[in-house]
Amino acid sequence: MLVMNMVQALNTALREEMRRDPRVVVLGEDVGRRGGVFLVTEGLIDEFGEERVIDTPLTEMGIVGVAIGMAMYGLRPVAEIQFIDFVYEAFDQIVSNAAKIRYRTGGMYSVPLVIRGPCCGGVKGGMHHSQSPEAYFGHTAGLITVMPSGPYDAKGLLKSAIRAEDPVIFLEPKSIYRIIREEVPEDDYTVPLGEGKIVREGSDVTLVTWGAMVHLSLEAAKLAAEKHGWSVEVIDLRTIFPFDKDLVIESLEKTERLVIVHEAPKSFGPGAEISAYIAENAIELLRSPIARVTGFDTPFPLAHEKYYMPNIARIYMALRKVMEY
Amino acid sequence: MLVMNMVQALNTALREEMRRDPRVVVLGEDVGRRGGVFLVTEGLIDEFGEERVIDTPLTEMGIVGVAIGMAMYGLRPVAEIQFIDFVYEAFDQIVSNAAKIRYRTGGMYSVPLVIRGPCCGGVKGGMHHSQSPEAYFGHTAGLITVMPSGPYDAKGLLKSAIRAEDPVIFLEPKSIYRIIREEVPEDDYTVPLGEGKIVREGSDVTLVTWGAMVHLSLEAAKLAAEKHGWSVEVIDLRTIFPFDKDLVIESLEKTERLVIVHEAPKSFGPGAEISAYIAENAIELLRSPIARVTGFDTPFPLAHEKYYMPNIARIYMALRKVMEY
Amino acid sequence: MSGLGIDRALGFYRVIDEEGRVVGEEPDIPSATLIDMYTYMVRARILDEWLLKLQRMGKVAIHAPNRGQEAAAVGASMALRREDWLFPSYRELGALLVRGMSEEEILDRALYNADDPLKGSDFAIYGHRKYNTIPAPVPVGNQIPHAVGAAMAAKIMGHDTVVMTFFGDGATSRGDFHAGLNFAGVFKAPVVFVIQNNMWAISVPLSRQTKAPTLAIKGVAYGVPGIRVDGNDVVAVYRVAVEAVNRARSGEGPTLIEARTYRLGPHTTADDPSRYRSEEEVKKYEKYEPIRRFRRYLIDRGLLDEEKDKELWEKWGEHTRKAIERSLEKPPLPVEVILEDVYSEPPWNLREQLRELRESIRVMKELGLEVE
Amino acid sequence: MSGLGIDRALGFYRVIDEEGRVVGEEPDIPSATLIDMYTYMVRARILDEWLLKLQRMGKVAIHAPNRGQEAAAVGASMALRREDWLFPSYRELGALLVRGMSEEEILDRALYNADDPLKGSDFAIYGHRKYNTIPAPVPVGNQIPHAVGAAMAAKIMGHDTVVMTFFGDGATSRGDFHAGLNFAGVFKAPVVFVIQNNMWAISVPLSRQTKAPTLAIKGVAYGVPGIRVDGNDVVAVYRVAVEAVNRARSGEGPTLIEARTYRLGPHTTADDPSRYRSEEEVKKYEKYEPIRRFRRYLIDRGLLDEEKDKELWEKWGEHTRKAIERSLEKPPLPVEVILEDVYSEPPWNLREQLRELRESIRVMKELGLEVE
Ligand SMILES: Cc1ncc(C[n+]2csc(CCOP(=O)(O)OP(=O)(O)O)c2C)c(N)n1
Ligand SMILES: Cc1ncc(C[n+]2csc(CCOP(=O)(O)OP(=O)(O)O)c2C)c(N)n1
Ligand SMILES: [Mg+2]
Ligand SMILES: [Mg+2]
Repeated sequence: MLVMNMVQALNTALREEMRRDPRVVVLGEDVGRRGGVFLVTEGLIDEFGEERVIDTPLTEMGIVGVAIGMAMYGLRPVAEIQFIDFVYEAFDQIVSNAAKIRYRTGGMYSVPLVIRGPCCGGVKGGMHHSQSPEAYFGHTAGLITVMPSGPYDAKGLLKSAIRAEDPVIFLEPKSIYRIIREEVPEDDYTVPLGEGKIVREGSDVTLVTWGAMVHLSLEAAKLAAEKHGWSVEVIDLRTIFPFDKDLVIESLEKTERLVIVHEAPKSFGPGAEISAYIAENAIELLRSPIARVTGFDTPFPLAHEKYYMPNIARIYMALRKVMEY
Repeated sequence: MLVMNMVQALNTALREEMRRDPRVVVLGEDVGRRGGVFLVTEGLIDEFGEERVIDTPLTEMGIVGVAIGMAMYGLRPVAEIQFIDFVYEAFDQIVSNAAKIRYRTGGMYSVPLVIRGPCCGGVKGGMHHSQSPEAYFGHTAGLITVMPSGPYDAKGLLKSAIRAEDPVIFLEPKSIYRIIREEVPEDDYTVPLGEGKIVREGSDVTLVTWGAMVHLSLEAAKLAAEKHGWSVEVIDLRTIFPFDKDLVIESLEKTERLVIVHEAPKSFGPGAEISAYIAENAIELLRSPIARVTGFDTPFPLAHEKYYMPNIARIYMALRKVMEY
Repeated sequence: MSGLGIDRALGFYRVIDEEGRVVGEEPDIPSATLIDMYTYMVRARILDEWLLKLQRMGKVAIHAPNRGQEAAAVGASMALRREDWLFPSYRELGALLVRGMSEEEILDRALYNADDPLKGSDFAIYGHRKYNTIPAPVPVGNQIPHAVGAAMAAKIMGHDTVVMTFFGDGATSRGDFHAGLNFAGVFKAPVVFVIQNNMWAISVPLSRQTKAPTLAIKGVAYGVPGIRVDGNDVVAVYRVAVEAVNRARSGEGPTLIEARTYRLGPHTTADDPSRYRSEEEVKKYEKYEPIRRFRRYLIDRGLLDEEKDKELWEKWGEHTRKAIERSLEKPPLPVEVILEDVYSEPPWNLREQLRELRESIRVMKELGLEVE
Repeated sequence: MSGLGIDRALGFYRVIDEEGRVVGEEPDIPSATLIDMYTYMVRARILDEWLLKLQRMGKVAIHAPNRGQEAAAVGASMALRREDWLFPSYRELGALLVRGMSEEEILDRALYNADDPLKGSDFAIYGHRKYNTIPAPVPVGNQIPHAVGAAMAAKIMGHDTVVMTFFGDGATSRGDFHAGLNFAGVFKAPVVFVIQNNMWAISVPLSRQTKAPTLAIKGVAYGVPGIRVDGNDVVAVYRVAVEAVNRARSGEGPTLIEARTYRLGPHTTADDPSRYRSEEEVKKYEKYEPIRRFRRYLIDRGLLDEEKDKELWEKWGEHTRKAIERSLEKPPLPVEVILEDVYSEPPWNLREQLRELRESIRVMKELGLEVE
């Protein structure tokens, strides 16, 4: 098995899927010779040529709109948004079309499209290179929204996304593109969409999170264990919608306490749904409030991003709140 | 006092504000001679001329993008989106600019802009003439999102929106444009942003809702009272974000039960935030799950919309769930 | 300069004038094709009028009248092969018929009865996979990049499919138009863009939509040849479309056709055009109405006479009435369709919501509430 | 045809060639203005090089080098009056200086220290209300409709303000460009669009951006006159911009200027251009570099000599170094700024979150966690 970082794992997934299935094409700004600004598509143009690795004009609306037409016709496009913060020009095409074409056509047409791009903060990217927009997509019926937290999942989830019959928004936390290295099997494997994963077992409190926050949450869990002996179960949701509600509920049956950690702003954020789902369907399990640790309700700042994003202190505060309730 | 419907109330608010403040201009598709497809801007072009009542080319991105520049320069534009379902082409301009310009410029520039348009279902409008997108806006820091449920509030809230120093998304439930008539003062009054209103007092369960669902919820409350003697307190939130959390909490202190009703799809929907806020800050008040009655997680259908939208049966089911828990 | 194709983009190509007289050379189109064109236009007109009536009767949610624009829809779409793909807008009944949809199929859709292939998802949109005709998105212009993407895909897959898309003058202002045309130019996509320039976008006249001298000239901004044609002259539209389809099929790339026409009716059944345009203007354009003028041409050429014409109208009138009867008799869609086709497989949230829907129907009955 | 202005949109207007020789008639621009132009370009170059160094030193988050593009930014913005509004992009240091920003103000911003007027909100953007120069949105092209809206507002309010906006060749593909140009054309907005066509959008060459023969010709699609100019010839850019600003101010509407230039450096400090373009290409364009050629012209005209030139570079080099020293010494922004300026007044959620932020700082200390 090779040890890879997430960029390499994603690159491998694309390469393998493009070899396996001639319908898979990649398109976006700078995905060709440049290999993408983070090099996720590096080298693909050499192997698959300009017809399947397509440098596009600078319009996200065009990239997604055209990719939708490609998918309807029979290709399996993977559209790169250079930074996911720029996806909003394509929002109409995503919400009004990618998400709705199957429904609109009574199931006659589908849009097997992956829209992928780097998301989230932690690299001093400022307000337009740091966003976590998963709540917008989670609220859009017809989409599947995914965010891996490491190389192994990244490869397996991207393969599932490419093979899915429905549009998938694939968010890649850029702050961990290169710093987490893992063994990644060279053979073909997939990680199923819709399944979360317990990344640390625990019995006192369930911490639900995803993306780069998984690693921070694990650190906070360790700290809580060391300092107070609290046993924190950390769930990496992986698929943000439809999320693995059973895994969360099973965990809560044991822990009876819930903390949700995400980078996106708090209000109307992705954590709200997880909280509301539990408050609607399993409130009897809870013995304390559901705490959220999130980005603040502001644009993502360049200055002091470590204070803006969830950090260990803030996660610790939330754990303390639910444990000492 | 005159008795008016909501269209007339909105028209009056625009007219009065345009008379009061020469900086107020109206722009959008068909807002001039046509008076808007629902006649909300009827007659304004006759009084204020083509310079202040501006028929635009067919691009929501352009309407909002240009209106932002107008607002930065010193006007108070009111941009009409013909149906709010078409706002998504403007999403980049709204999320990346209207909402962020104050922050981006360290407070040097602001965007006193109102984006208004008909929303929501109930008129057999199908998937692109029926949507309730308030969650997208609620999740966008920098915006204020409003939805009135009747003529009086419509006039007062629109005036507040026009006078606000921040961008306001003003959603008008088109199914009640003409069917609800109320006394509307002829003088200048405003309804403050951020304040909800108890529209029916009760002691057993708090029902939080807004827009056209207020009226349906009142019917359901009546039914519940008649059938079971349950006393349902109905709160019309009016401002969806920042919502009147104090009013909700005060009500829950009395009722200890919460039902949220909205037309928007459920998952990651606006009700999730209200639920999550309570589960985080006032869970001890609750004696039963927080129930949500919402649009289903699908595009808005043309067929059978009465079953898609919350209806009395579904609200009743939720009340029963929390009362019989 | 001619490399930019500016002359044709500023011109106004016509073959048959408003009196039915040939301008320039006689069209070398087989008589049967000419009669087909006429027949499709007649069928479209009959159906259009019925949809208006059905809307007034409350059977159809909304209808966007085609009156006056039949030539553009029929002429352009007749240039396609069956395997080609069409992305229409919402005002091309004629094109749907050309593609092979029957009146009944269109009516099942308009009435969203149990046979509606789109399962009641939206109003005023039509199409079917078996005719490679894609139901339009209602947001104006959304289909333009889809058409380009489909054309690019066909090229990548080595098919010789050509893709055509229709849209209105208003749609040229949308970002989708800009993105679609630009991609088509850059990637030489085998796609034909047909603007139905009917002079109005609801109440917004062309002069408020753009200051460009024509819409066809917009192709210059994308390296896409533009051709302006009399959109009420079915033969002119057909010829230009054949040329564009051939260009596309032979790998020479996209063409932008501006079919200059006029919407004689209201924007939709919900519109009141007297608010924004004069009766005189409409009267003026009535004289360019495409069916009458083409009929005159066919009669002058001896391909049709008053008698045959009357029979044609009667035949398709009867055909359409019968289709309506059948469509009206069909049962409504089952309620549960509203939860179908969101994903290839319903995830847990939709399964939960299906239970909620079923329960709500039971409770409605229990409460004695009106069921639709 | 000349009504469409096609000749100038396809042309390539220049006054001074790459050897510093006058092409056509001698510019009738006051000597002091010419020296100002040169000085701004020199200052921009010095600052640009320092920002690169500061980025490498880890003091500046990212920098988009201006090298090779100074003439377009300086020449165009010098056509504005102080009361006019400028919406720059992220590659116009020269224009910021022309507008009156000092090196120190720009550096405070780049270093986001306590004096940063944008309070650390984003990187690589500059501007200040007191100079009517609006900090750019990072999403490419977003500012284009803002500029048009501001120009429309000025017109509505009866001001004779002209608005100018800069953007790149890549930006012409965005919906914002389409919407902005179209509105400007329809409403005759007093706005001047300046495309810095530097031939690349990161790694995407112009030929992949559009198949239009030039970018200026895109104006035809909007009824906006387009002018193509040698963007490395500061005098040519200035003259064309003066003409456009005058047109705008006198109510004749917008102009689209394509300043054809070349980005000699990487896209940003995060880019590696060797992946997508050859050294030879860059070398070829080095010879069109705008400062050297303008210097040669000024020396030939006797407005400058080697000695004075050296002094100029030294003076502004020293000026800039001092500004850097001062900027680097300033304290960082207080942490709480991250919660400011979201609304005119913070609503309850931000007040709650401010408490959370303060508490988190306390807890960090309590836990002995590293504080930034
Ligand atoms: C994005 C969007 N905005 C607004 C509308 C509402 N609307 C429906 S049709 C129409 C005018 C379209 O004009 P045009 O493109 O010229 O087509 P026509 O109706 O004249 O055939 C408008 C504004 C819409 N459907 N989509
Ligand atoms: C909407 C959007 N998409 C992508 C990017 C990432 N990006 C930053 S600059 C750039 C290229 C811009 O090219 P151009 O407009 O020619 O300006 P230049 O950098 O050459 O000055 C890209 C793709 C962005 N900032 N905004
Ligand atoms: Mg039209
Ligand atoms: Mg460029």
